[in-house]
Amino acid sequence: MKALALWVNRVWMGLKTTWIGLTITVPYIFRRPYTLQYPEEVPEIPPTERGLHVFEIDKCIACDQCAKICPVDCITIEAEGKGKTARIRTFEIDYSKCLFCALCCEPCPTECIHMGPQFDLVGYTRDEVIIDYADRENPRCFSEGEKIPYEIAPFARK
Amino acid sequence: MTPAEALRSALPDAVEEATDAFVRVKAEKVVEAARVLREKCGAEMLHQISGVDRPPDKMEVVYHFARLKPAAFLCLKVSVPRSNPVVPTLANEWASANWGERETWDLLGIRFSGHPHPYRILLPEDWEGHPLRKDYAYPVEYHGVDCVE
Amino acid sequence: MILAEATPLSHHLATWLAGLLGMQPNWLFSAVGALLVATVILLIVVTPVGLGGVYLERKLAGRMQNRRGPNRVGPYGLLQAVADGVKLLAKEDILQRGADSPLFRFAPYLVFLAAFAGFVVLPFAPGVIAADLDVGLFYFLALIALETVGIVMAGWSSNNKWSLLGAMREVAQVVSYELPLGLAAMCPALAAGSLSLVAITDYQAGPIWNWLLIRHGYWAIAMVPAFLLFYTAGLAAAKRAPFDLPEAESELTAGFHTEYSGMRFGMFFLPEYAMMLSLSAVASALFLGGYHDPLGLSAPGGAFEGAWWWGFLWFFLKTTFLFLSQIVLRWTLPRIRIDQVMYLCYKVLLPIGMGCLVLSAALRLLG
Amino acid sequence: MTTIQGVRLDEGERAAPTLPRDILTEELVFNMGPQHPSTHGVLRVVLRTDGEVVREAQPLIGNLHRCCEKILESLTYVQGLPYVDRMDYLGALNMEMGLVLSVEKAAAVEVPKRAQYLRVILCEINRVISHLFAAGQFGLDMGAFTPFLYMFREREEGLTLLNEVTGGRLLYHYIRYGGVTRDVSDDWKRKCIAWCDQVAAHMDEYNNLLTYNHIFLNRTVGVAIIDRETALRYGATGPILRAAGVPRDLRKDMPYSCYEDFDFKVPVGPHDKGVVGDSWNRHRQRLLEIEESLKIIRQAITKLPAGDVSNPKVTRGWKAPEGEAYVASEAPRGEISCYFVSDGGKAPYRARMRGPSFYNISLLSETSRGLLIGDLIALMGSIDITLGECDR
Repeated sequence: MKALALWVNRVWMGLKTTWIGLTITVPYIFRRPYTLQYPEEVPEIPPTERGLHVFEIDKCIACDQCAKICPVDCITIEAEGKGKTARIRTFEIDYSKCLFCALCCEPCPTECIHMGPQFDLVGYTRDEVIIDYADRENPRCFSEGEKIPYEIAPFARK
Repeated sequence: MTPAEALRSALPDAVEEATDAFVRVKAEKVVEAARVLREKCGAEMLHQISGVDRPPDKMEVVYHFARLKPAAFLCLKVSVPRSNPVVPTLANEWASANWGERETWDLLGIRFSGHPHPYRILLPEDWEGHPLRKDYAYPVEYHGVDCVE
Repeated sequence: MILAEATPLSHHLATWLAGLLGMQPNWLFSAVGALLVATVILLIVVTPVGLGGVYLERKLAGRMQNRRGPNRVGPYGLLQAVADGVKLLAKEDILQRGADSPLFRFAPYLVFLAAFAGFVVLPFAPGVIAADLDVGLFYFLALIALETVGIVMAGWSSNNKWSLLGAMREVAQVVSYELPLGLAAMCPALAAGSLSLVAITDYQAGPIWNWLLIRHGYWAIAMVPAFLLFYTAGLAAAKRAPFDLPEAESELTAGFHTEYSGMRFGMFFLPEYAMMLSLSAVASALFLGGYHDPLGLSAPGGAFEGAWWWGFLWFFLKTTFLFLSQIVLRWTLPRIRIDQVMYLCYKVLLPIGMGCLVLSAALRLLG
Repeated sequence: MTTIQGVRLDEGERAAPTLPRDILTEELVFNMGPQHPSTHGVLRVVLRTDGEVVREAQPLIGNLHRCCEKILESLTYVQGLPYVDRMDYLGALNMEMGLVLSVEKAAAVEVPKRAQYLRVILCEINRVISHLFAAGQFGLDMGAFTPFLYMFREREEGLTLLNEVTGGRLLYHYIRYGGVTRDVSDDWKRKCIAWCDQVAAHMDEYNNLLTYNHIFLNRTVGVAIIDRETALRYGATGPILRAAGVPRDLRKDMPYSCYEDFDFKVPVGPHDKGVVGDSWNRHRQRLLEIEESLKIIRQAITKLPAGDVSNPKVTRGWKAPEGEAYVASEAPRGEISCYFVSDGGKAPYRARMRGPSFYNISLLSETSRGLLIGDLIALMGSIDITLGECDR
């Protein structure tokens, strides 16, 4: 008798919890989806985002601090001249190595390198993700007087 | 009872050095010392086994035992010569020592005598050398893959 | 000539063909005619069923999970399933080393055939049925067993242990669940006194209280459990969650079709929806009055007696409802473990099924 | 010692404890993983089964090994930190805590109170996110897809919160020696409280849909029991140990980073269903811990003291003085600890990281004997490993 009661209880619980589950999932059919339509709708990127770098080329004095602190050595800098008059020739970041740790932004004495809001970068070869920031055509390379079109939050500690 | 007191009274000839932070015992007595810690000091869990390479002539194995109540870590150290680093295994009493010791062998090359399964665990079986040794030379190539940049 | 009798359309086609060539219609022409009809049916039935099923499943699953589901290819993503089909066609057909080539290649066709052959006996509307077999219900249940053979072939010939395990689960599960499925299907057959799906459907003609599920009120005590039983066992026979053990992806990677790629995989993928749909259709024919509407307009003497579109509408509505409920259930429940599947079959469903059968026999005698 | 496909297996128990031995069948050897959907990464388990019954399961790890410890030894202090994130990519902030606490203790670095509170808030958010992921993943292993995505919805919001403070969604690089990198705004605090309410409001949904579902209960209750002794013997920590009935939570037992300021409970198994240490209790343990973590977050936000968020003495070229320390902290998957040795050089002399998953997964071999394959999935899912931290 006890076994029968247990059996009935199991069948009943099976049906009941299935019903409870349905009352949760079925109403969702009529609710608004939560997801974004990615390429058209982009989530709001906070100013703290550590995305692809943003570089202010005319501020850079080629001091090599960012390249030195980089844990993966993904920054290559070549410059003409020395000291405060140095002019940058190449500033390459190899994004196949980059950790996006933002350590390069911290020691910069002139605050010329930042982490920007762009988070996607694609290429068919590894060479395509090595990006030269000394190239003024680069959309993330800003000359003097150009305004950076997005907000970039500073670090609490410099 | 602190680990130092317990070990000094139970195994007076095994203790080499005893401070508040750790007790250093002779390598061949480590199983007995661990047993004392479990019985006298309530070390119920072997929390971590670490190997430290101390060139030129020493290697250390550091055992951290966990006591549940009141919570504390008890530290046992063993020094072995770098030329022949062998320590008796704890794997027969603490199952967590099994993998911990395998990892220590794998990365530091310290052998654990009596271990039931003394093989590499993280690196491939045919890997040469033990990476965490201070004099480790990076391989030039591995199975035809160039490893040097 | 049997073919010609079963499908009059193919008979006409055979005569026409023979006339075209100036010959007497013989068995060869009948066979060609039947093949042509089968091809047309494949094109107009299988494609919408399979693709529509896939689309509905993905869309509904998406919405249940607070997602959008397919929405890129075509309006509301309607062409997504078509795009997937094209993709599957274009993919490489891999025959891995060690596979038993003839079995491996033939298995998907057998499964496909078994799943879609069930459509032959489905009474879509008054007079719209491929073949009104006297043993229609029996034929349908037999086809479910045939599908198992195909899946065992696939699992064995793949030379993959996960596939083998999936195939073994399939055998254990489907063979077991044929018992409760058969028992549950017996109840309406007993009530109507026939194994023909058309006869059973027409037995339920008239207003809603003539439907077997709640026939005259008192039949409900036998028929409601029998219906739930048929539905549950049907889920298991169609390998739908929570009974998707043979392909349980978190346990067996993909079960019996792990090694299949390209269109051969598609041949396993589409029959699942065909099976769901035909089971829903049979369930609605057995218990929910098939193509009869709840007001009795399609009953003899009603306003829409014999109107095929009216019958088809109601058949379609009932079947779709059951079909969608299977999808909803899949995305709500976790998977049952294999021994519990067996427990459920032999210790829960089988006793209930026997009880239902005895009860409906008693009701038949008394009522 | 049997060798199968180049893998040496221990001689396990030949006879499964649960089956009658009058039917002798051939045993199958399965390679579960590294590409199996339920191994949560690149774990490889070699199974010897009798049909569906697992005779022996040998986990083989190392596919994700990067020798994190060697990297830490060869980089400077600040450079090493982003690598620790990559150990447990689902609980990255807690991994940072593991290293940073040891180094700070060895070097006696003071951490401002506000930074400690911020660490607590963000680590707890990270824990909630990680537990949501684990519980959802467990549901997925059991064949329930939908609760997984519901949990991901809340996880997504939590990631956005972390992103706003740290700048990363998965790998944060937020906790530094002597503090944290960024302060939080009042607006963020409000959003954080709102998120806590949102997660708390959805707990019933998860429980009704998954935890108390009859099928789920049947799959997990009494399955793959890890009892107190086994858990302690294997060094298993975290939810596994607590579900086995051991009230050990380092946040309570050895408070670090101001955890003693907060009022929270340590849920201990057995919970309202099942037996102590079974798969269901481990799952329930995580959901209960989420609720406790939410309590901590709320308290920490209301009590958040004013002040600096980093110690100005710790500069970029900072070196720890000679010394050593062993500090453990409570990560989502168990106790992360670091045995840190410094010789005063510019890099740590030795930083031995304890990956909780490493010890948790070593249980598998013993616990899985006699289980069905479906139960083995329940065991692996409820242990909840991250291979990044297991292989380091």
